[in-house]
Amino acid sequence: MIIRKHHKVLVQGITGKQGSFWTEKMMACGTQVVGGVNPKRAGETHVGLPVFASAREAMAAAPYDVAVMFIPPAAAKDAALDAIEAGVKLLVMLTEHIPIRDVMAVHEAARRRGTRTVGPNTAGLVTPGEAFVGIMPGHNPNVFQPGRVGVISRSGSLGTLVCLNLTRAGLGQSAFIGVGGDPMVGTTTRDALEALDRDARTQAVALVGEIGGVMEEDAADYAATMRKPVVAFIAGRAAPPGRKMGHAGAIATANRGGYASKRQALEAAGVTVVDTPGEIAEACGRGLAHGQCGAEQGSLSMEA
Amino acid sequence: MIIRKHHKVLVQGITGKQGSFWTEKMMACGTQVVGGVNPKRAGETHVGLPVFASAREAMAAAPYDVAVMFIPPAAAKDAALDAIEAGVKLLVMLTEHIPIRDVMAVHEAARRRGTRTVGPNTAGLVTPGEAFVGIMPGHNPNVFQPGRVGVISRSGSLGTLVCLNLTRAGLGQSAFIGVGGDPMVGTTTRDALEALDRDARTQAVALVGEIGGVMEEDAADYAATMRKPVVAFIAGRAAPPGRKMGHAGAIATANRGGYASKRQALEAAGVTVVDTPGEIAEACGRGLAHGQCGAEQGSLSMEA
Amino acid sequence: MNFVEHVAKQHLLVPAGVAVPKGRLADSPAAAAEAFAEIGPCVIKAQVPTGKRGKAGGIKAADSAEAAADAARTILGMSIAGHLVDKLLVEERAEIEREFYAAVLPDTASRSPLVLFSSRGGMDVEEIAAEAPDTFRRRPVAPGERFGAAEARDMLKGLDLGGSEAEVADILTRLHRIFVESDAELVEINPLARLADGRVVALDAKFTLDDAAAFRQPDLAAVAAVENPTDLERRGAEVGLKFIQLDGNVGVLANGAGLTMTTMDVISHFGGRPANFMEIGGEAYTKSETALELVLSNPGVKSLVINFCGAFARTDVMAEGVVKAWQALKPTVPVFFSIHGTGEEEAIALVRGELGIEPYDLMEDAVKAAVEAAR
Amino acid sequence: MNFVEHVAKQHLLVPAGVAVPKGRLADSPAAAAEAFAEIGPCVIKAQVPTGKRGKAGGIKAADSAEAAADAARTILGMSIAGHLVDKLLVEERAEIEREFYAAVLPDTASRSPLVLFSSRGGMDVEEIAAEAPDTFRRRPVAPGERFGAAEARDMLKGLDLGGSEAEVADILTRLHRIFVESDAELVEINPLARLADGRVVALDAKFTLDDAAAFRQPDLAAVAAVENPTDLERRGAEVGLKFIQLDGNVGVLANGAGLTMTTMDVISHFGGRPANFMEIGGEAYTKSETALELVLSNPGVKSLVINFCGAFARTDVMAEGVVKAWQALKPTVPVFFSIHGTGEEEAIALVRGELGIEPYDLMEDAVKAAVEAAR
Repeated sequence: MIIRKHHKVLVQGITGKQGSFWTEKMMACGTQVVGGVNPKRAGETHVGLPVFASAREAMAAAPYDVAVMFIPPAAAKDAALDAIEAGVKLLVMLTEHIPIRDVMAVHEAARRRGTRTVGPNTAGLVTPGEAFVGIMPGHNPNVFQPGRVGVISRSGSLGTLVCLNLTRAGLGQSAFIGVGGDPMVGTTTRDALEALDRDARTQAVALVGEIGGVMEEDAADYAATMRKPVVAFIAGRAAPPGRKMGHAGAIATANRGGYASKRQALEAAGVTVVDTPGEIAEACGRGLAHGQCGAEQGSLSMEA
Repeated sequence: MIIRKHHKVLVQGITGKQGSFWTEKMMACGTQVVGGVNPKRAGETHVGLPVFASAREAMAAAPYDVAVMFIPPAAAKDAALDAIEAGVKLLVMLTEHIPIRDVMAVHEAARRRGTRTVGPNTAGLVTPGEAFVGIMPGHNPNVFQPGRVGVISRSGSLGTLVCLNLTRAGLGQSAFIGVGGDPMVGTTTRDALEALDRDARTQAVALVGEIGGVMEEDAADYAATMRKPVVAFIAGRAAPPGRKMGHAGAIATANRGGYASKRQALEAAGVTVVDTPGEIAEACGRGLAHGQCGAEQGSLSMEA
Repeated sequence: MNFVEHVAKQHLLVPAGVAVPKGRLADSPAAAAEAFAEIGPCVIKAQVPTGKRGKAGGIKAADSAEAAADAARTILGMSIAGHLVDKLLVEERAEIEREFYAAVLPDTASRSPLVLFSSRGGMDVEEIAAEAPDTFRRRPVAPGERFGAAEARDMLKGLDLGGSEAEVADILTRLHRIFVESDAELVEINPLARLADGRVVALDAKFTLDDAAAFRQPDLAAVAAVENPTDLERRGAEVGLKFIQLDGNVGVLANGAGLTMTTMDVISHFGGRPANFMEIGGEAYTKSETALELVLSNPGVKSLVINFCGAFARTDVMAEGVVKAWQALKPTVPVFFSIHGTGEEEAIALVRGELGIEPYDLMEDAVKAAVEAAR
Repeated sequence: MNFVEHVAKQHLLVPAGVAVPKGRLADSPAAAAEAFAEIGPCVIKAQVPTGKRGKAGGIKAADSAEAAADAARTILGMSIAGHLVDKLLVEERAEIEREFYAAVLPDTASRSPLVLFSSRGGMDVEEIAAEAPDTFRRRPVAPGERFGAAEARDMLKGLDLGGSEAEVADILTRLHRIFVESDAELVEINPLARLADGRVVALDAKFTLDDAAAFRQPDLAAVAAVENPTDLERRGAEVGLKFIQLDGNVGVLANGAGLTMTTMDVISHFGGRPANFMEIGGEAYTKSETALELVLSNPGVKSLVINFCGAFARTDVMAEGVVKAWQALKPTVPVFFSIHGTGEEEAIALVRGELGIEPYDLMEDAVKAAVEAAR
């Protein structure tokens, strides 16, 4: 789930306000967008791209690897299944508030077909200097610069902050993977960590987690096996226990899922856990200086 | 409290959005506006009128009979006291949500000085073909036409509806008196009824009441003594008991103040109480046809 | 959206074939006594969409009509977790032999519905998992995967259900179906009881609708809204609109308290029943869009009267808000306008042009048409 | 705005010189037992801003520390008329000889404050007026008119107060002063009790602030807001903003749940206490104006961090909302910005131009400054 320059991208819901806006941003960043979908406007050209009636039709006319969905919740399931059946390799679901039943149905279809899903409720994927899909400021050079640190984040805004800090520190990013704020996402923090571990250009990982769920704990098990340095920041230390903090998945519970549990699991796995996002870049820099970089051990296969 | 062509009017808060808008409407209807007040813009000209620092200063420079307040709640008391001390005869308070303590202080000052107050929270006064002050569509000929029926209303919107119906029925209005939606108003329904009874041009009265408070019951006592026909409509028959219906004063209670109490009191006083506002005009027409008109018994004194 | 017990039972469990005890709703001590006469020894339970009713004193047993009336008197008017108790479920007091726990909820790890069961019920699922893990079974069922009697029995293997394995397995399959078909976020029976007479019945029931799916569960959403009438009122209050929800079917949007009350009166006069009071007088006249959304959120609304008589309130501004809300919500209820006063030319032109609706000249005619349409 | 009993007593009656029984607040069974140790035989009363607490089971007597703890256990966590009980007033159990009624409220007929008194208290004023009209006195006091001890005694003439005429008259004058000076819509003592030892004390107290006058009673408004913390949260929920009010003093406005939590964490990290959580991520980023109003309505806020990191959320749109709210509310708390990401140039220019504030480059520095300012 690292987005690449050579990936061909389809935008579902391209004609909407957000779809149009972000498609232009993606293209300005070098993303190869091959077209979009809107059944009602099939055959038209929008932001300079062909509009197709479905992801399946698009696949025949203009093959693509990645589909990104600017689709409202009620229509999200059908759009996702359309892309999965079309044979997309990587499906990026930006939509928030998709009914749970639909989310489960999409994940199940993706599992059967072997499709990698990212999200729902993800801010997308960015590989500075190559491409980006989603709703991140991928086009803002203050935030994103080609570099050495892979970033994983459940939150778009917090991910942006961390990338900004890495850019200022001169480290830049090898890739940004937004895993999404929903409780039931297709690509977990652990999945993203594995991908960055395999990625040759990634020399360190910044893991930006949040309280709620157990994705950080699960990722810690894998982090323990890694040679690349991993630095983590977990949001929600000061959150009052037992209250939902916006993201449906972020409920601090007594045992797993809370701040202490995540920090403990990550530190036990040898991950450096910092107290403020501002410390991430510095800690990454220290990790890189220690020369623990596994740049040569990764594969360059298509991770999606 | 019948507004007349010969009345000279001061607009307090003339430079505000509403003050400006309605001042122009008032003047378009023939109202003699002599100027306005805004301490910060004293000496300027606004909508073609001189702006004074205070109602007292204005009285010296451009004497007036009536002051109408486009003043926010927190400043309403000072503006009202200014006008009362200036010696205004009639003070029209459009402002809603004036603190109760301030309302009581204003009424007390007015009582001592002999000033007639209308409102707070009144939509104003209209005498079609002569003048209007307030926030009624006095400038709309579909609604207001010179005629024979005096209208009393606690509500601006409902008063507008009734005037509209009277105009369509060819009866028009001799005067409209908005007594206001607040529980503690300076001019009561009974006061308005007395004024219309004395007014030579008023041949019938349409009394538009609402549940809550006892102003309609009090007015009934006076209506019993009148020779002019009075037709009443009381809003709130279908209102669920015990719940506040917008106007602070409109709480239906078990005994006095409820729909039944008001209707009973008015019918006992010989008032025709109708079931829909659409029936008011017809009932007024019938009352006028019966020749019960007291056109000659009124006085033409300054009622304010 | 949490459902109250009797709604979960009557609208979800019973249609799906899950047995519940005999029960009747009561909203007064007299009704509770009457229900006792029909049902006999009973449990009287506050119907509020929240747990911990027992702790709050909202559940009482009664062995006589007098006791039932007394219990009702005590419980009615209580407020439990912010919900005023105005309805009771009077339910037969079942002779319980065993209590089980059963639920279905979405599972993050498997990304599938998860069926939960324990042969020990009556306590929180966390307590069960902690204190009696041996009695606890979890089975994810992937979307599209079969979860029939065989799968359910397989899941129950090794648990002592006192001979009720078949009934329990059957209930689990039904619960799973409810979860999937009704877009639940949670469906739970706790306790699920085996009675002395061998029946297995749901003594309590919890159902939480996935709010994100409410758009395609209009019946359930409507039921839930009716059961929580004050929610809309609260929403109104919070945006500065005085909204009072009533049990009629003709929605009302008018400017000014007086005109609104009058519109309600005229609806009653013509034999209709107003569905709400809504105040958008004074400065609030600019909020007609939000106001209309609230009025239309009332599931009882079958037709709508929009009655504007502009004095201070500009009918053109109000009409703009109405058109905006109408185009966003695309409601299917018929609407009848009457528009007069300040700004009427623009307002009428807008309604005519954007909604293709011709306002009535007389509000009485608009109301009559709306009352007719709501029948 | 209704005040809870102990606030009405401590913030209004006591400063005005009206005696109240000895009492202590408790928020746990242990605290209630402790209070008993200090006070002795006591009454334990739920502190919620509503009447009918007794009927709802929110008032209990206790004769031992254990009984006090038990009573506290029962009452805490109850919900009375929508208010969760999280605070109790443990008050000495006075030996009551006589109960009176006293109140001041605005009178429509006289357009003046009206002083009400009855030599029979403990029941509703409507009941008193209906059942014991002889014991009932009403006296309007025109604004500016004197209402001193002589006038109060004159009003009490003919009533048997068992020798407490002077004390009661004194209390009435104080009550009248509270009404006028504190912009009351109602101030009521019922019962006002004459104790066996001759003292006349307010056993209960009701105070309703005139909402229209809240702007000039900031202390009272703040007290009331603190006492009803969930009101703001409810307001947030109703406009689609997830707002959680905390007891810190550094207000937080950031976009996205993750960034917001992080901002709170960094506040804690630097030794400060966040005053709220507020979610304006996703589509809600356009609601920054309302969001800021809510954050600033929290009376605990002593300084404010505004931390925007725009991805989907455009910082320029959020900054516009902030500027609008700031210009409308003119708050006096110091504010510290950090703005990055989508739309940052326009956002920073706007904040600089309209508010004359230079955003910090690092959020850590903005937070540090805010924590410092809140001290």
